[in-house]
Amino acid sequence: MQRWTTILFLTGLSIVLFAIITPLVLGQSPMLVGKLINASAVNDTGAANLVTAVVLAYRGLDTLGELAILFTAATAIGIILGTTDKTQTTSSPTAGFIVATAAKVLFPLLLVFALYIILHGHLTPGGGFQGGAVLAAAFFLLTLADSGNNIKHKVTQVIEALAGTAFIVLGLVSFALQGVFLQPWLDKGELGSLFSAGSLPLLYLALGLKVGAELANLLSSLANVEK
Amino acid sequence: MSIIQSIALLLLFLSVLLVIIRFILGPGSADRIVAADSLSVLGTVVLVGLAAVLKNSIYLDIALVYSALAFIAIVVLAHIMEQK
Amino acid sequence: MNIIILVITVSMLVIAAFYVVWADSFFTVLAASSMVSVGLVLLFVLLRAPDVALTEAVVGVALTGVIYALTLAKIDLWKINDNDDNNDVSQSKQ
Amino acid sequence: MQLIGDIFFLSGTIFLFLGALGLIRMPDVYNRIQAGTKAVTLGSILTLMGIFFYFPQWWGHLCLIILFLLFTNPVSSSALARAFYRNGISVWTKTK
Repeated sequence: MQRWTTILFLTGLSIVLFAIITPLVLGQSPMLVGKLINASAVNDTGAANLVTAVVLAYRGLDTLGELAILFTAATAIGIILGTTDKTQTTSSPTAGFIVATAAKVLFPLLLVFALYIILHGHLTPGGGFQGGAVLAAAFFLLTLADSGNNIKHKVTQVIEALAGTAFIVLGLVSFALQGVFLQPWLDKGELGSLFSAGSLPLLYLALGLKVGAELANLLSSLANVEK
Repeated sequence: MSIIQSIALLLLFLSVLLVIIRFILGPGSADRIVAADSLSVLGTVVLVGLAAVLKNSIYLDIALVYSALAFIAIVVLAHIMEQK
Repeated sequence: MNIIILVITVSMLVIAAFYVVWADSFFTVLAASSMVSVGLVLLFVLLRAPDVALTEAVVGVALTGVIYALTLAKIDLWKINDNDDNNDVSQSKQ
Repeated sequence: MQLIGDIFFLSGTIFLFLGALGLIRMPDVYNRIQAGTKAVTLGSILTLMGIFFYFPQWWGHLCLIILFLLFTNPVSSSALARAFYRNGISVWTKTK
Protein backbone atom coordinates (compact mmCIF):
# COMPACT_ATOMS: atom_id res chain seq x y z
CA MET A 1 0.00 0.00 0.00
CA GLN A 2 2.71 2.41 1.03
CA ARG A 3 4.68 1.61 -2.10
CA TRP A 4 1.76 2.49 -4.33
CA THR A 5 1.24 5.81 -2.62
CA THR A 6 4.95 6.39 -3.09
CA ILE A 7 4.70 5.73 -6.80
CA LEU A 8 1.70 8.04 -7.02
CA PHE A 9 3.57 10.78 -5.19
CA LEU A 10 6.65 10.44 -7.37
CA THR A 11 4.58 10.52 -10.54
CA GLY A 12 2.95 13.73 -9.39
CA LEU A 13 6.32 15.18 -8.44
CA SER A 14 7.83 14.42 -11.83
CA ILE A 15 4.79 15.84 -13.63
CA VAL A 16 5.07 19.05 -11.60
CA LEU A 17 8.80 19.34 -12.24
CA PHE A 18 8.49 18.75 -15.96
CA ALA A 19 5.66 21.26 -16.06
CA ILE A 20 7.95 23.78 -14.41
CA ILE A 21 10.78 23.28 -16.86
CA THR A 22 8.67 23.48 -19.97
CA PRO A 23 7.91 27.13 -20.72
CA LEU A 24 4.88 28.21 -18.81
CA VAL A 25 2.03 29.12 -21.11
CA LEU A 26 -0.93 28.32 -18.90
CA GLY A 27 -1.88 31.69 -17.51
CA GLN A 28 0.67 34.43 -17.08
CA SER A 29 0.63 35.42 -13.45
CA PRO A 30 -0.32 39.06 -12.96
CA MET A 31 2.45 39.76 -10.39
CA LEU A 32 0.90 43.02 -9.15
CA VAL A 33 2.68 42.99 -5.78
CA GLY A 34 5.96 42.05 -7.38
CA LYS A 35 5.82 44.96 -9.79
CA LEU A 36 4.97 47.40 -7.00
CA ILE A 37 7.81 46.16 -4.82
CA ASN A 38 10.25 46.23 -7.73
CA ALA A 39 9.31 49.81 -8.43
CA SER A 40 9.44 51.23 -4.94
CA ALA A 41 11.61 49.05 -2.70
CA VAL A 42 14.92 50.67 -3.51
CA ASN A 43 13.58 54.12 -2.73
CA ASP A 44 11.84 52.93 0.40
CA THR A 45 14.60 50.95 2.05
CA GLY A 46 17.85 51.48 0.19
CA ALA A 47 18.63 47.77 0.06
CA ALA A 48 20.05 46.40 -3.18
CA ASN A 49 18.70 42.93 -2.44
CA LEU A 50 14.94 43.18 -2.74
CA VAL A 51 14.34 39.96 -0.83
CA THR A 52 15.93 41.56 2.20
CA ALA A 53 13.70 44.58 1.75
CA VAL A 54 10.64 42.34 1.78
CA VAL A 55 11.80 40.16 4.66
CA LEU A 56 12.89 42.91 7.00
CA ALA A 57 11.07 46.06 5.98
CA TYR A 58 7.73 45.14 4.42
CA ARG A 59 7.28 41.94 6.42
CA GLY A 60 9.33 42.66 9.54
CA LEU A 61 6.62 41.49 11.91
CA ASP A 62 6.46 38.21 9.99
CA THR A 63 10.17 37.68 10.55
CA LEU A 64 9.68 38.30 14.25
CA GLY A 65 7.03 35.58 14.21
CA GLU A 66 9.43 33.16 12.47
CA LEU A 67 12.00 33.94 15.11
CA ALA A 68 9.46 33.10 17.81
CA ILE A 69 8.64 29.80 16.10
CA LEU A 70 12.30 28.85 15.88
CA PHE A 71 12.78 29.79 19.52
CA THR A 72 9.84 27.60 20.53
CA ALA A 73 11.18 24.62 18.58
CA ALA A 74 14.67 24.99 20.04
CA THR A 75 13.23 25.32 23.54
CA ALA A 76 11.16 22.18 23.10
CA ILE A 77 14.17 20.18 21.92
CA GLY A 78 16.21 21.55 24.80
CA ILE A 79 13.54 20.46 27.27
CA ILE A 80 13.37 16.97 25.79
CA LEU A 81 17.12 16.40 25.60
CA GLY A 82 18.11 18.32 28.70
CA THR A 83 21.12 20.58 28.74
CA THR A 84 23.66 18.19 30.15
CA ASP A 85 26.46 20.61 30.79
CA LYS A 86 28.70 18.12 32.52
CA THR A 87 32.15 18.07 31.01
CA GLN A 88 32.78 14.36 31.31
CA THR A 89 32.92 13.02 27.82
CA THR A 90 30.83 10.10 26.81
CA SER A 91 32.29 7.01 25.24
CA SER A 92 32.47 8.62 21.80
CA PRO A 93 35.99 8.52 20.39
CA THR A 94 37.60 11.59 18.91
CA ALA A 95 37.25 11.91 15.19
CA GLY A 96 40.88 11.41 14.31
CA PHE A 97 43.85 13.57 13.52
CA ILE A 98 42.89 14.67 10.02
CA VAL A 99 39.39 15.82 10.91
CA ALA A 100 40.67 17.59 14.04
CA THR A 101 43.31 19.52 12.09
CA ALA A 102 40.86 20.38 9.32
CA ALA A 103 38.38 21.63 11.90
CA LYS A 104 41.03 23.86 13.46
CA VAL A 105 41.95 25.28 10.04
CA LEU A 106 38.41 25.64 8.74
CA PHE A 107 36.82 27.13 11.86
CA PRO A 108 38.08 30.73 11.45
CA LEU A 109 37.37 30.62 7.71
CA LEU A 110 33.80 29.49 8.30
CA LEU A 111 33.38 32.15 11.01
CA VAL A 112 34.51 34.95 8.68
CA PHE A 113 32.37 33.51 5.91
CA ALA A 114 29.27 33.43 8.12
CA LEU A 115 29.83 37.04 9.15
CA TYR A 116 30.23 37.93 5.45
CA ILE A 117 26.91 36.33 4.60
CA ILE A 118 25.16 38.05 7.50
CA LEU A 119 26.62 41.52 6.96
CA HIS A 120 26.15 41.49 3.17
CA GLY A 121 22.54 40.39 3.51
CA HIS A 122 21.24 43.64 2.02
CA LEU A 123 23.58 43.47 -0.99
CA THR A 124 23.84 39.82 -2.06
CA PRO A 125 21.64 36.80 -1.44
CA GLY A 126 21.92 35.55 2.07
CA GLY A 127 21.22 37.07 5.39
CA GLY A 128 20.49 36.22 8.96
CA PHE A 129 19.06 32.74 8.70
CA GLN A 130 21.63 31.41 6.25
CA GLY A 131 24.59 33.02 7.98
CA GLY A 132 23.33 31.81 11.34
CA ALA A 133 23.18 28.26 10.03
CA VAL A 134 26.76 28.52 8.77
CA LEU A 135 27.79 29.89 12.18
CA ALA A 136 26.15 26.94 13.92
CA ALA A 137 27.85 24.51 11.53
CA ALA A 138 31.23 26.11 12.28
CA PHE A 139 30.78 25.67 16.01
CA PHE A 140 29.47 22.15 15.53
CA LEU A 141 32.60 21.27 13.57
CA LEU A 142 34.70 22.01 16.67
CA THR A 143 32.47 19.79 18.79
CA LEU A 144 32.73 17.07 16.17
CA ALA A 145 36.51 17.14 16.03
CA ASP A 146 36.94 16.76 19.76
CA SER A 147 33.95 15.98 21.91
CA GLY A 148 35.75 17.53 24.88
CA ASN A 149 35.44 21.14 23.80
CA ASN A 150 31.71 21.41 23.84
CA ILE A 151 30.26 24.87 23.61
CA LYS A 152 29.09 26.51 26.81
CA HIS A 153 25.33 26.45 26.91
CA LYS A 154 25.23 29.36 29.34
CA VAL A 155 27.13 31.62 26.92
CA THR A 156 24.99 30.72 23.93
CA GLN A 157 21.84 31.30 25.94
CA VAL A 158 23.06 34.76 26.93
CA ILE A 159 23.96 35.59 23.30
CA GLU A 160 20.60 34.34 22.09
CA ALA A 161 18.71 36.39 24.67
CA LEU A 162 20.70 39.54 23.92
CA ALA A 163 20.23 39.17 20.16
CA GLY A 164 16.51 38.61 20.48
CA THR A 165 16.23 41.62 22.74
CA ALA A 166 18.22 43.72 20.29
CA PHE A 167 15.83 42.86 17.46
CA ILE A 168 12.83 44.05 19.49
CA VAL A 169 14.68 47.11 20.82
CA LEU A 170 15.48 48.18 17.24
CA GLY A 171 11.80 47.87 16.42
CA LEU A 172 10.81 49.81 19.52
CA VAL A 173 13.24 52.63 18.73
CA SER A 174 11.64 53.04 15.32
CA PHE A 175 8.27 52.99 17.09
CA ALA A 176 9.42 55.83 19.32
CA LEU A 177 10.90 57.83 16.45
CA GLN A 178 8.38 57.27 13.69
CA GLY A 179 5.34 55.76 15.29
CA VAL A 180 5.51 52.46 13.38
CA PHE A 181 6.91 49.24 14.80
CA LEU A 182 9.92 47.80 12.87
CA GLN A 183 9.99 50.61 10.31
CA PRO A 184 13.46 51.09 8.82
CA TRP A 185 15.03 54.15 10.43
CA LEU A 186 18.63 55.47 10.20
CA ASP A 187 20.18 56.91 7.06
CA LYS A 188 19.63 54.99 3.83
CA GLY A 189 23.09 55.72 2.54
CA GLU A 190 24.37 55.06 -0.94
CA LEU A 191 22.84 52.12 -2.80
CA GLY A 192 25.17 49.16 -2.96
CA SER A 193 27.73 50.15 -0.35
CA LEU A 194 28.26 48.18 2.84
CA PHE A 195 26.93 50.84 5.21
CA SER A 196 23.59 51.44 3.58
CA ALA A 197 19.97 50.47 3.90
CA GLY A 198 19.51 52.05 7.31
CA SER A 199 18.77 49.69 10.15
CA LEU A 200 18.35 46.55 8.04
CA PRO A 201 21.94 45.25 8.52
CA LEU A 202 21.61 45.71 12.28
CA LEU A 203 18.39 43.71 12.26
CA TYR A 204 20.07 41.00 10.19
CA LEU A 205 23.03 40.91 12.57
CA ALA A 206 20.73 40.36 15.55
CA LEU A 207 18.82 37.72 13.59
CA GLY A 208 21.97 35.88 12.55
CA LEU A 209 23.43 35.81 16.05
CA LYS A 210 20.16 34.53 17.49
CA VAL A 211 19.70 31.81 14.89
CA GLY A 212 23.35 30.77 15.12
CA ALA A 213 23.27 30.51 18.91
CA GLU A 214 20.03 28.55 18.86
CA LEU A 215 21.14 26.08 16.22
CA ALA A 216 24.59 25.61 17.77
CA ASN A 217 22.88 24.88 21.09
CA LEU A 218 20.56 22.39 19.44
CA LEU A 219 23.26 20.55 17.49
CA SER A 220 25.63 20.29 20.41
CA SER A 221 22.95 19.01 22.76
CA LEU A 222 21.91 16.48 20.13
CA ALA A 223 25.46 15.27 19.69
CA ASN A 224 26.42 15.00 23.33
CA VAL A 225 23.58 13.18 24.98
CA GLU A 226 24.42 9.92 26.65
CA LYS A 227 22.53 7.03 25.20
CA MET B 1 29.77 30.14 -26.50
CA SER B 2 32.57 28.53 -28.44
CA ILE B 3 32.68 24.89 -29.39
CA ILE B 4 35.34 24.02 -26.83
CA GLN B 5 33.18 25.35 -24.04
CA SER B 6 30.22 23.36 -25.31
CA ILE B 7 32.29 20.17 -25.33
CA ALA B 8 33.52 20.91 -21.81
CA LEU B 9 30.03 21.51 -20.46
CA LEU B 10 28.85 18.32 -22.13
CA LEU B 11 31.68 16.40 -20.42
CA LEU B 12 30.67 17.98 -17.10
CA PHE B 13 27.10 16.78 -17.42
CA LEU B 14 28.22 13.37 -18.62
CA SER B 15 30.26 13.02 -15.44
CA VAL B 16 27.23 14.00 -13.35
CA LEU B 17 25.28 11.33 -15.23
CA LEU B 18 27.99 8.72 -14.51
CA VAL B 19 27.88 9.53 -10.79
CA ILE B 20 24.11 9.12 -10.84
CA ILE B 21 24.55 5.74 -12.54
CA ARG B 22 26.94 4.69 -9.79
CA PHE B 23 24.37 5.80 -7.25
CA ILE B 24 21.71 3.68 -8.90
CA LEU B 25 23.68 0.47 -9.32
CA GLY B 26 25.96 0.79 -6.32
CA PRO B 27 25.63 -2.56 -4.60
CA GLY B 28 25.84 -1.38 -1.03
CA SER B 29 24.95 1.78 0.78
CA ALA B 30 28.66 2.57 1.15
CA ASP B 31 28.92 3.05 -2.63
CA ARG B 32 25.91 5.32 -2.57
CA ILE B 33 27.48 7.49 0.14
CA VAL B 34 30.66 7.76 -1.95
CA ALA B 35 28.59 8.74 -4.98
CA ALA B 36 26.80 11.44 -2.99
CA ASP B 37 30.13 12.74 -1.71
CA SER B 38 31.49 13.05 -5.25
CA LEU B 39 28.27 14.60 -6.41
CA SER B 40 28.58 17.41 -3.87
CA VAL B 41 31.93 18.46 -5.40
CA LEU B 42 30.55 18.09 -8.91
CA GLY B 43 27.57 20.17 -7.87
CA THR B 44 29.90 22.95 -6.76
CA VAL B 45 31.63 22.92 -10.14
CA VAL B 46 28.31 22.89 -11.98
CA LEU B 47 27.14 25.87 -9.90
CA VAL B 48 30.27 27.84 -10.83
CA GLY B 49 29.77 26.84 -14.46
CA LEU B 50 26.18 28.04 -14.34
CA ALA B 51 27.35 31.33 -12.83
CA ALA B 52 29.73 31.68 -15.79
CA VAL B 53 27.02 30.83 -18.28
CA LEU B 54 24.55 33.27 -16.72
CA LYS B 55 27.36 35.88 -16.33
CA ASN B 56 26.24 36.80 -12.82
CA SER B 57 28.56 36.70 -9.85
CA ILE B 58 25.90 36.32 -7.18
CA TYR B 59 25.59 32.63 -7.95
CA LEU B 60 29.17 32.16 -6.76
CA ASP B 61 28.01 32.67 -3.17
CA ILE B 62 25.88 29.55 -3.45
CA ALA B 63 28.82 27.52 -4.70
CA LEU B 64 30.90 28.88 -1.83
CA VAL B 65 28.29 27.81 0.74
CA TYR B 66 27.99 24.45 -0.94
CA SER B 67 31.72 23.73 -0.99
CA ALA B 68 32.08 24.83 2.62
CA LEU B 69 29.19 22.92 4.12
CA ALA B 70 28.81 19.76 2.05
CA PHE B 71 31.49 17.94 3.94
CA ILE B 72 30.04 18.47 7.40
CA ALA B 73 27.21 16.01 6.75
CA ILE B 74 29.68 13.43 5.44
CA VAL B 75 31.97 13.87 8.44
CA VAL B 76 29.01 13.49 10.80
CA LEU B 77 28.01 10.31 8.98
CA ALA B 78 31.54 8.91 9.28
CA HIS B 79 31.68 9.87 12.95
CA ILE B 80 28.42 8.10 13.72
CA MET B 81 29.48 5.06 11.73
CA GLU B 82 32.67 4.89 13.75
CA GLN B 83 30.83 5.04 17.06
CA LYS B 84 28.90 1.91 16.29
CA MET C 1 22.11 23.41 -23.84
CA ASN C 2 19.67 24.57 -21.22
CA ILE C 3 17.29 21.72 -21.77
CA ILE C 4 20.05 19.13 -21.19
CA ILE C 5 20.87 20.67 -17.83
CA LEU C 6 17.22 20.76 -16.87
CA VAL C 7 16.55 17.18 -17.88
CA ILE C 8 19.58 15.87 -16.01
CA THR C 9 18.72 17.89 -12.91
CA VAL C 10 15.09 16.86 -12.83
CA SER C 11 15.81 13.19 -13.49
CA MET C 12 18.40 13.28 -10.71
CA LEU C 13 15.79 14.78 -8.38
CA VAL C 14 13.21 12.15 -9.19
CA ILE C 15 15.65 9.23 -8.91
CA ALA C 16 16.95 10.47 -5.57
CA ALA C 17 13.43 11.05 -4.26
CA PHE C 18 12.59 7.49 -5.28
CA TYR C 19 15.54 6.19 -3.26
CA VAL C 20 14.63 8.35 -0.25
CA VAL C 21 11.27 6.64 -0.01
CA TRP C 22 12.09 3.12 -1.14
CA ALA C 23 15.51 2.32 0.27
CA ASP C 24 15.73 0.14 3.34
CA SER C 25 19.07 1.34 4.64
CA PHE C 26 19.21 4.66 6.42
CA PHE C 27 22.67 5.36 5.02
CA THR C 28 21.22 5.19 1.54
CA VAL C 29 18.42 7.49 2.60
CA LEU C 30 20.90 10.08 3.87
CA ALA C 31 22.96 9.95 0.67
CA ALA C 32 19.81 10.22 -1.45
CA SER C 33 18.47 13.17 0.51
CA SER C 34 21.75 14.99 -0.01
CA MET C 35 21.33 14.28 -3.73
CA VAL C 36 17.83 15.74 -3.60
CA SER C 37 19.36 18.84 -2.08
CA VAL C 38 21.93 19.13 -4.90
CA GLY C 39 19.19 18.82 -7.49
CA LEU C 40 17.01 21.39 -5.79
CA VAL C 41 19.85 23.90 -5.59
CA LEU C 42 20.60 23.47 -9.30
CA LEU C 43 16.91 23.78 -10.14
CA PHE C 44 16.53 26.98 -8.12
CA VAL C 45 19.59 28.48 -9.79
CA LEU C 46 18.17 27.58 -13.19
CA LEU C 47 14.88 29.23 -12.25
CA ARG C 48 16.86 32.41 -11.29
CA ALA C 49 16.12 32.34 -7.57
CA PRO C 50 19.53 32.74 -5.90
CA ASP C 51 18.09 33.53 -2.48
CA VAL C 52 16.03 30.36 -2.29
CA ALA C 53 18.97 28.38 -3.66
CA LEU C 54 21.26 29.71 -0.92
CA THR C 55 18.72 28.83 1.77
CA GLU C 56 18.25 25.38 0.30
CA ALA C 57 22.01 24.82 0.17
CA VAL C 58 22.49 25.78 3.81
CA VAL C 59 19.45 24.02 5.21
CA GLY C 60 19.42 20.97 2.96
CA VAL C 61 23.10 20.21 3.16
CA ALA C 62 24.16 21.18 6.63
CA LEU C 63 21.17 21.18 8.91
CA THR C 64 18.88 18.48 7.58
CA GLY C 65 21.55 15.85 7.08
CA VAL C 66 23.28 16.55 10.37
CA ILE C 67 20.10 16.63 12.45
CA TYR C 68 18.74 13.52 10.74
CA ALA C 69 21.97 11.58 11.27
CA LEU C 70 22.34 12.63 14.90
CA THR C 71 18.72 11.82 15.71
CA LEU C 72 18.93 8.38 14.11
CA ALA C 73 22.13 7.69 16.03
CA LYS C 74 20.48 8.76 19.24
CA ILE C 75 17.44 6.52 18.90
CA ASP C 76 19.58 3.58 17.68
CA LEU C 77 17.97 3.06 14.34
CA TRP C 78 21.17 2.49 12.40
CA LYS C 79 21.05 -1.21 12.96
CA ILE C 80 18.02 -1.71 10.78
CA ASN C 81 18.17 -4.80 8.62
CA ASP C 82 18.93 -3.94 5.04
CA ASN C 83 19.60 -6.40 2.30
CA ASP C 84 21.44 -4.16 -0.07
CA ASP C 85 24.47 -6.35 -0.28
CA ASN C 86 26.43 -8.63 1.97
CA ASN C 87 29.20 -6.15 2.60
CA ASP C 88 26.90 -3.41 3.72
CA VAL C 89 27.73 -0.99 6.48
CA SER C 90 25.17 -1.91 9.04
CA GLN C 91 25.00 -5.62 8.48
CA SER C 92 28.67 -6.40 8.52
CA LYS C 93 28.87 -5.23 12.12
CA GLN C 94 26.77 -8.01 13.51
CA MET D 1 43.20 35.02 -22.22
CA GLN D 2 40.27 33.23 -23.82
CA LEU D 3 42.54 30.50 -25.18
CA ILE D 4 44.21 29.84 -21.81
CA GLY D 5 40.77 29.71 -20.21
CA ASP D 6 39.61 27.21 -22.82
CA ILE D 7 42.62 24.96 -22.21
CA PHE D 8 42.15 24.97 -18.43
CA PHE D 9 38.39 24.49 -18.64
CA LEU D 10 38.60 21.58 -21.08
CA SER D 11 41.38 19.79 -19.19
CA GLY D 12 39.50 20.25 -15.91
CA THR D 13 36.33 18.76 -17.29
CA ILE D 14 38.30 15.90 -18.80
CA PHE D 15 39.70 15.14 -15.35
CA LEU D 16 36.20 15.34 -13.86
CA PHE D 17 34.93 12.93 -16.49
CA LEU D 18 37.78 10.51 -15.86
CA GLY D 19 37.10 10.65 -12.12
CA ALA D 20 33.44 9.87 -12.67
CA LEU D 21 34.43 7.07 -15.03
CA GLY D 22 36.69 5.70 -12.32
CA LEU D 23 33.76 5.82 -9.95
CA ILE D 24 31.97 3.50 -12.34
CA ARG D 25 34.86 1.22 -13.29
CA MET D 26 36.64 0.62 -10.00
CA PRO D 27 35.81 -2.66 -8.28
CA ASP D 28 35.83 -1.67 -4.62
CA VAL D 29 34.60 1.06 -2.28
CA TYR D 30 38.09 2.23 -1.39
CA ASN D 31 39.17 2.40 -5.03
CA ARG D 32 36.05 4.37 -5.80
CA ILE D 33 36.85 6.83 -3.02
CA GLN D 34 40.34 7.17 -4.49
CA ALA D 35 39.00 7.94 -7.96
CA GLY D 36 36.29 10.20 -6.65
CA THR D 37 38.66 12.27 -4.55
CA LYS D 38 41.91 12.75 -6.45
CA ALA D 39 40.72 13.15 -10.00
CA VAL D 40 37.63 15.11 -9.06
CA THR D 41 39.55 17.54 -6.84
CA LEU D 42 42.17 18.20 -9.51
CA GLY D 43 39.52 18.52 -12.18
CA SER D 44 37.42 20.95 -10.18
CA ILE D 45 40.45 23.12 -9.39
CA LEU D 46 41.43 23.23 -13.07
CA THR D 47 37.87 24.06 -14.09
CA LEU D 48 37.68 26.91 -11.60
CA MET D 49 41.01 28.24 -12.88
CA GLY D 50 39.61 28.18 -16.41
CA ILE D 51 36.62 30.20 -15.26
CA PHE D 52 39.04 32.59 -13.57
CA PHE D 53 40.61 33.24 -16.98
CA TYR D 54 37.19 33.96 -18.46
CA PHE D 55 36.13 36.33 -15.67
CA PRO D 56 39.21 37.77 -13.94
CA GLN D 57 37.12 40.05 -11.73
CA TRP D 58 35.79 37.05 -9.79
CA TRP D 59 39.18 36.08 -8.37
CA GLY D 60 38.20 36.43 -4.72
CA HIS D 61 35.27 34.09 -4.76
CA LEU D 62 37.06 31.58 -6.97
CA CYS D 63 40.13 31.52 -4.72
CA LEU D 64 37.91 30.93 -1.69
CA ILE D 65 36.04 28.12 -3.44
CA ILE D 66 39.33 26.46 -4.44
CA LEU D 67 40.58 26.79 -0.85
CA PHE D 68 37.44 25.25 0.59
CA LEU D 69 37.46 22.41 -1.95
CA LEU D 70 41.11 21.73 -1.26
CA PHE D 71 40.44 21.50 2.46
CA THR D 72 37.10 19.77 2.61
CA ASN D 73 37.04 17.09 -0.06
CA PRO D 74 40.11 15.06 1.03
CA VAL D 75 39.11 15.38 4.67
CA SER D 76 35.62 14.04 4.13
CA SER D 77 36.90 11.22 1.93
CA SER D 78 39.53 10.17 4.44
CA ALA D 79 37.05 10.23 7.31
CA LEU D 80 34.67 8.17 5.20
CA ALA D 81 37.32 5.61 4.27
CA ARG D 82 38.41 5.32 7.88
CA ALA D 83 34.85 4.74 9.04
CA PHE D 84 34.29 2.13 6.33
CA TYR D 85 37.47 0.30 7.27
CA ARG D 86 36.66 0.28 10.97
CA ASN D 87 33.21 -1.05 10.21
CA GLY D 88 34.79 -4.00 8.47
CA ILE D 89 33.82 -3.47 4.88
CA SER D 90 35.79 -5.99 2.90
CA VAL D 91 38.66 -4.98 0.65
CA TRP D 92 38.81 -6.25 -2.88
CA THR D 93 41.37 -9.05 -3.03
CA LYS D 94 41.07 -10.39 -6.52
CA THR D 95 44.05 -8.49 -7.85
CA LYS D 96 46.26 -10.26 -10.30
